[in-house]
Amino acid sequence: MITSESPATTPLFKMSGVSKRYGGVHALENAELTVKPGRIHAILGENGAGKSTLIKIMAGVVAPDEGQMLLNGRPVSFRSPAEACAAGVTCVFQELSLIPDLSVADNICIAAPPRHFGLINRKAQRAIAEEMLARAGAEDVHPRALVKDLSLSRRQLVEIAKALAWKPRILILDEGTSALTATDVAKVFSVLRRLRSEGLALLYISHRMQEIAELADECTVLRNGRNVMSFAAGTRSGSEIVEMMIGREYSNAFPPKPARATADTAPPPLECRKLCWGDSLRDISLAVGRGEVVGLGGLDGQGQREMLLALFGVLRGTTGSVLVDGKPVTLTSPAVARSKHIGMALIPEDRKTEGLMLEMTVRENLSFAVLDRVSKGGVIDRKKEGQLIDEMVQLLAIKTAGFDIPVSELSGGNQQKVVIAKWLMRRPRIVLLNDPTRGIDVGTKQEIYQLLRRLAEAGAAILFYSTDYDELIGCCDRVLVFYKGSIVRELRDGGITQHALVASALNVEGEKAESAA
Amino acid sequence: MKEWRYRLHERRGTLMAAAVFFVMFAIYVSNHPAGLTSNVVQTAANKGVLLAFVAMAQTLVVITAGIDLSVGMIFILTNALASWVVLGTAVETAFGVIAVLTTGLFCGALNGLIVIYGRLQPIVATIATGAIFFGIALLLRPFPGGSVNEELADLMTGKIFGTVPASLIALAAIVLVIWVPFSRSIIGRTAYASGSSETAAYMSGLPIRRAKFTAYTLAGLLASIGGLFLTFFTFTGEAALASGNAYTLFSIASVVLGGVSLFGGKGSAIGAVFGALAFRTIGDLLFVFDFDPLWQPLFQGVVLLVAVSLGAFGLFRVRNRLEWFG
Amino acid sequence: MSNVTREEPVSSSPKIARRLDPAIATAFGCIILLLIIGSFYSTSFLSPQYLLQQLKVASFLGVIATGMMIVILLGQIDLSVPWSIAVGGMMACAAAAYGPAGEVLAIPFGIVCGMAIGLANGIGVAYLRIPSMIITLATNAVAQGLMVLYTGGFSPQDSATFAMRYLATGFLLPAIPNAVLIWAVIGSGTVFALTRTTFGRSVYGIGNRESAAYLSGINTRRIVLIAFIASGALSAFGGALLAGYASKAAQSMGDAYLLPSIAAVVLGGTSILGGRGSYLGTVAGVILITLLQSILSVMQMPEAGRQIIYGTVIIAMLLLYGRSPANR
Amino acid sequence: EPEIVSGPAAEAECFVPWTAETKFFKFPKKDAPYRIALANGYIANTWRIQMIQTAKAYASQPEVASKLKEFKVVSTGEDVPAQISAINNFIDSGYDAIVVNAQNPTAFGPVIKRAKQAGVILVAFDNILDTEDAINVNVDQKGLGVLWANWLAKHLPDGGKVLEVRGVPGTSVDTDRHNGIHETFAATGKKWDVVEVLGKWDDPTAQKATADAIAVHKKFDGITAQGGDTGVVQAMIDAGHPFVPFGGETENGFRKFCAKHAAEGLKCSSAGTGPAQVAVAIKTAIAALEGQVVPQSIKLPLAIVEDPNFKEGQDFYPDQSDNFFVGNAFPTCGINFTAQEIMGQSKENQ
Ligand SMILES: Nc1ncnc2c1ncn2[C@@H]1O[C@H](COP(=O)(O)OP(=O)(O)OP(=O)(O)O)[C@@H](O)[C@H]1O
Ligand SMILES: Nc1ncnc2c1ncn2[C@@H]1O[C@H](COP(=O)(O)OP(=O)(O)OP(=O)(O)O)[C@@H](O)[C@H]1O
Ligand SMILES: [Mg+2]
Ligand SMILES: [Mg+2]
Repeated sequence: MITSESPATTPLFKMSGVSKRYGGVHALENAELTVKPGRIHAILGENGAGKSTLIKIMAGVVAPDEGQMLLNGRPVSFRSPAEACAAGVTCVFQELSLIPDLSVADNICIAAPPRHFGLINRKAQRAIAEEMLARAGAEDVHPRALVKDLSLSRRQLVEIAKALAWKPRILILDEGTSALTATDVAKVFSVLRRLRSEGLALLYISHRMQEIAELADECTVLRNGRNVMSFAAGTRSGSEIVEMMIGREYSNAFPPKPARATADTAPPPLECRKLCWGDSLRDISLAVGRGEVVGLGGLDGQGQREMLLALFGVLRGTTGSVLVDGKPVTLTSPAVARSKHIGMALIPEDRKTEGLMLEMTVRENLSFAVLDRVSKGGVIDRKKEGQLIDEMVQLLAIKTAGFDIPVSELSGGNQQKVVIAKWLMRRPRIVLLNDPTRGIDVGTKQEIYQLLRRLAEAGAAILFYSTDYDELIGCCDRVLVFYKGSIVRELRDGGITQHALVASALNVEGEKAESAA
Repeated sequence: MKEWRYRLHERRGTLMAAAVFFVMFAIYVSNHPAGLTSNVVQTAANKGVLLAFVAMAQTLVVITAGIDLSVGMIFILTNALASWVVLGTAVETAFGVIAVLTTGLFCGALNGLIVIYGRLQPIVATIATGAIFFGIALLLRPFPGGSVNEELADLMTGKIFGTVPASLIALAAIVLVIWVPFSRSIIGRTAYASGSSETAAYMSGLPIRRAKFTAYTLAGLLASIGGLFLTFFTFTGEAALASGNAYTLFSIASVVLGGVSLFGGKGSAIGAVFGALAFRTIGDLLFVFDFDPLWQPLFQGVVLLVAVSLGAFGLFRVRNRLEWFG
Repeated sequence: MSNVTREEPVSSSPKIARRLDPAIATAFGCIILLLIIGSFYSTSFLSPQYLLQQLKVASFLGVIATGMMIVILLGQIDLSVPWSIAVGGMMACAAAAYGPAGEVLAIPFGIVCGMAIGLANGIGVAYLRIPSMIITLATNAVAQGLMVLYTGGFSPQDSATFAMRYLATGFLLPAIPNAVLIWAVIGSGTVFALTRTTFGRSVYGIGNRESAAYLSGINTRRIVLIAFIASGALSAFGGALLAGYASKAAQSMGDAYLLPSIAAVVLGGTSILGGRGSYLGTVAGVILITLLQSILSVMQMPEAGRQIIYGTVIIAMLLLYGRSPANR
Repeated sequence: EPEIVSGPAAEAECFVPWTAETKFFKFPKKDAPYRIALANGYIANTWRIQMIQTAKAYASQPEVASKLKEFKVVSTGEDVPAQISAINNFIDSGYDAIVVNAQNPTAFGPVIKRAKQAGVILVAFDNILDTEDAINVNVDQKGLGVLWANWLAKHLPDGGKVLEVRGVPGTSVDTDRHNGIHETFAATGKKWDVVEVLGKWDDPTAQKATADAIAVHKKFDGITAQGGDTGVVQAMIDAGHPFVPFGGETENGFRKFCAKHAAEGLKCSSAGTGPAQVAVAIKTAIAALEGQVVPQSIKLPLAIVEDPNFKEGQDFYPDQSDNFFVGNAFPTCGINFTAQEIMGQSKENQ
């Protein structure tokens, strides 16, 4: 069926009717994808649209439930990443697959190191590593350095170099630039362009529309696991593409923001001045008022997480001051941060490692953060615990078959609700949220937005980090945009738009100013 | 950073262990009534090498983020076996040696099978196999006794050219023949990788099970080489429960002193060898300093406590407390 | 998409029949099997006298394994148990040398000494983050050194006090040895602590996910510290009871309890990685190990055979129910 | 090195040859003062600590101290190679004599060779060496078994059911005592039903094993135990087992029980040798260095106390620890420490 096409546009790889389900979630449904050599193919979609799932299937990490894949016209199915790589399909994953305790050179050649007499030839390996690092534009990374000692952006480049060592025909980058600075991004782009000219097929996933406009030859948009459309780059406007990705009006999803009382003379519940922590936080000053929802924006990894962790007492060696209700406080641990006179709560980013004890019961998880309140002299008052839990479960409409089943048996969204509920039980006055809606379905998201608003109305001060711009737009009274550990811009009310967020996140003006200086 | 700095960094644990050992040994020798004679070195070497083999064995398993609490018992079992079979003519002796090493390999492989395919936690699985190995050792040697080809034994525990202890040469040879190829092979690298991050290793398509199995099996082999040397050193076999347990525990201490992380993925058997030699020198220090005999066990305990606490200093560099939890 | 249908949220905990943990069921099954096998050798194995005797002997291991279990639930291990036992027994007896006050304070003093060892372990693990396997090994060596020094230097008194003897061998209730009562009391205390107190919840939480527990505002370091102190205290109390049982304390009295206490906990279904396990399982594990040792001893099985059977039984049982889930 | 001579030994009443065939050594005379070392293995039990205290006390007695330039003690723990290395180190450092409590009797072949070459005198005691090239200071372990069995045979003229609580399996001491018991029983021609359990010379272990055995076998007519005897009696009391004749070791606690319950049927033979054998070993080493004739293998007298002769304050000490071994004097060698003297003495030294 592909014979009639000219060689230049002959698909190298074709995927059709591919579906993948995780429990009740359709991560992919009937997905189609055609990849041609010498082209950069962008895949677009919201968080959770199924992009990563799609390329994991291509790369042999995940087995599809149905559908078929053709490589050079021949049906293939990969049982492991190694098989896919050997066939020429190599992926740079969103979660890095580097081994922290091994050197860069070891990592680059991990799967098929050069050998003589059966042993790894380190000289040859070194040569390969240097070559690949150069191709990936990371000449400054020493091949003997240990991966765990590298910064995140260097690791990304090493990951690309590692992929190149496979001599792939199809190279996939899943948000391969999300942690990179603009200069590094430019470097990677030139590398990618060169690879394109060498005839590789490139699949590129990114949330940065700008990059896609600059780089892509073709685009495919996914939404809720389905193909929306494939088209040649430049044939659709940016806003059309966003429309396709989102496919709905966002205003509906969010509760209305109340008009803010203007003159609140009381000291703000949370304020910090000149907060610094290494390179990740530089002179951060901000204040969150009663009933206010303040968003943290910007690209991922610009210091937003560190900001929340610093406030919650997790980081050592922070400088600057934090004031709660106008009084300076010293935050040395989460135990202090949650204490009565401070009343902070942090909804963590990764519920599996930071939020829940997966093997413990729903009850135990829910009451974990309020153990001090439901107990007397260290003995848990089961009745009081039960009441509180009942209330909270009602409030958040958590769907569970009972309180005494392991929380791991709940669906992801309900697990996330448990994490939130466990903190709401403390009735916190300051709520820090670290990207709480990741991997959660739309309905649950809406409930969470409403809850946020209700909390704010009840007087809480809320600091809300999200990687999803729509959420920031829909939920926040103000958004502070982070860039390289500093707040570069404050957006308020009507000023919080997709464009403003993206522009300030990339620090377009700032970069320009920097390069001009 | 300069190239040499990376080399230094890569080997920091090993170099630290070596430095600790050399300092301790220098203190020991300079206070020894006989001074630095080849006899003194030979005595220290013969004693140190035994633990060094067991510590190397432990290292292989620890690198994969496992632990082998049966190494001491494999050591004892192969000692008991060697005292029966490493005897007679050169050919018979050679077969005896092969039988001993094969037994060690087999014990290690059994651990590997149980841990990898039985999916049991290494701590408990190897406690249990350790009991079995010890039981077999007792069957072989209900009473201490037996003998060994004394020519071979003298050769292996003697001196070459009248100066260099043969046991050290043997240790170096084993490092060259087993450890170096292992650490430079794909299997060895996989062992490191799976100890460092099993998910990343899987994502990179590495043969994880094969690597772990090899690590456990080679650990058995190395422990049996230790058992063989114990036989050369003592001329007998003995199923001593206490020494079996002691060598297991000492091997863990040596591995930690040698800069190998108990969480896996980091360290080298050469470091563990120096760790073992340093650990043994702690005992030797008793000899040169005039401790009241009743204070000796306390002294050894305190030195061990201090040595293992040294590693904690890295902790104060951690700036994100979440990193405590690995 | 806004009209998401929702089930009625569950209001109160439904009475889900508590699933009997297969590990515990298997362990109790093995106990019965052992007794049946034993009864072919001699029907005395089924006599109440023998069973009570076993229960009494198991109590000592039970008390010690209780401390080990708390530490294992955290995902740690305590290798200083042998000399914590010896320290407990010896120091309790030593205190008795100091007049009537010493007699009274003997057991508490022994326990306090055990707690000191636990404190050192706890500081090492919780605050210095030294792997528990290695710090407890070192404190064990230090404790041994101290006891050798003490025995040689202080003409020690090592006879158990009346109270120790009474607790270990006396009868408060007819037919039920006090040791068993003590184990029952400590056991129910532990069950209560593990299931009904904030401490217990925190222990399981830390064993499951230390980072999540920390971020929930639990003072994880303090909990770990307390757990190690508890382990030291229980080992030392076990030592005091053993001294009472034998009427005297001796240096080597703890050697035989390290591996059995770990084995008992793990055979009872507690995960060596922490976070999972119930005390009932540990009870089963303790009885199983004690019974196995006793039956092999009475059958005059040679030591070699005992070790082999012992190891094989542990592996066989763990293969039955102790396997970690297959990954991928 | 040593000249093989014919007896008798210098202090014939102390240096008693093991058998009529025992060789006698005469080492070349060296001039005092001497450097003597004690290479101990395991240290963490009362017996060993008592032994080391005795050695120190003996070496500091004026007439002994005057002959010594240095007396050094090293305990290497349970690891045989460590002990071998310690002895090698003593040899290399030029000590004149080394006294050893060997961790394994068969493992010291290479050391013995080396000592011989260097002209160093090796004297082993307690756990002796399997060799004719070093001096062994021996306790007649088998004789002890014979003694106990004879005691039981005397009290049970028709044979009967006997509980034998053994020691640490695999050690020669355990095997010798066991063989002594069984050969003696066999020689009586009566019917003996011996139930063996392992007590490991340890009170709690022995107590547990005894309790189990009583629970299963209900009643024994006699008991013999190699160690942990206090625990064995305790187990009998706990189980309400009637008191029966008992052949056992010399622990103070055991003797206390024997004295207290003799009237109820606990007829004891308590025999053994205490930790003071180290003093005999040192004495032998000095004698050998002085060029006196000493047997290659010395037989220590057993300290025996049998029923009705248990005397308070001499054979047992009611106020003292249960743990120490009372049979600790060798009057024929002029060594007269009581155990509690040893332990008490260094308290004042501290
Ligand atoms: N291992 C898994 N188990 C359960 N659900 C999963 C799993 N992996 C993905 N999902 C679900 O499948 C859906 C698609 O996920 P996928 O990772 O492909 O999204 P994505 O488009 O890559 O999003 P992002 O832009 O955030 O990376 C999501 O709803 C996600 O929650
Ligand atoms: N772990 C490593 N990562 C990257 N390059 C390495 C590594 N080990 C060695 N090399 C490089 O490989 C080349 C030769 O390897 P070789 O095994 O001889 O190492 P080397 O430089 O002699 O260091 P070593 O001291 O480890 O042997 C050298 O250029 C060296 O820098
Ligand atoms: Mg993704
Ligand atoms: Mg080199």
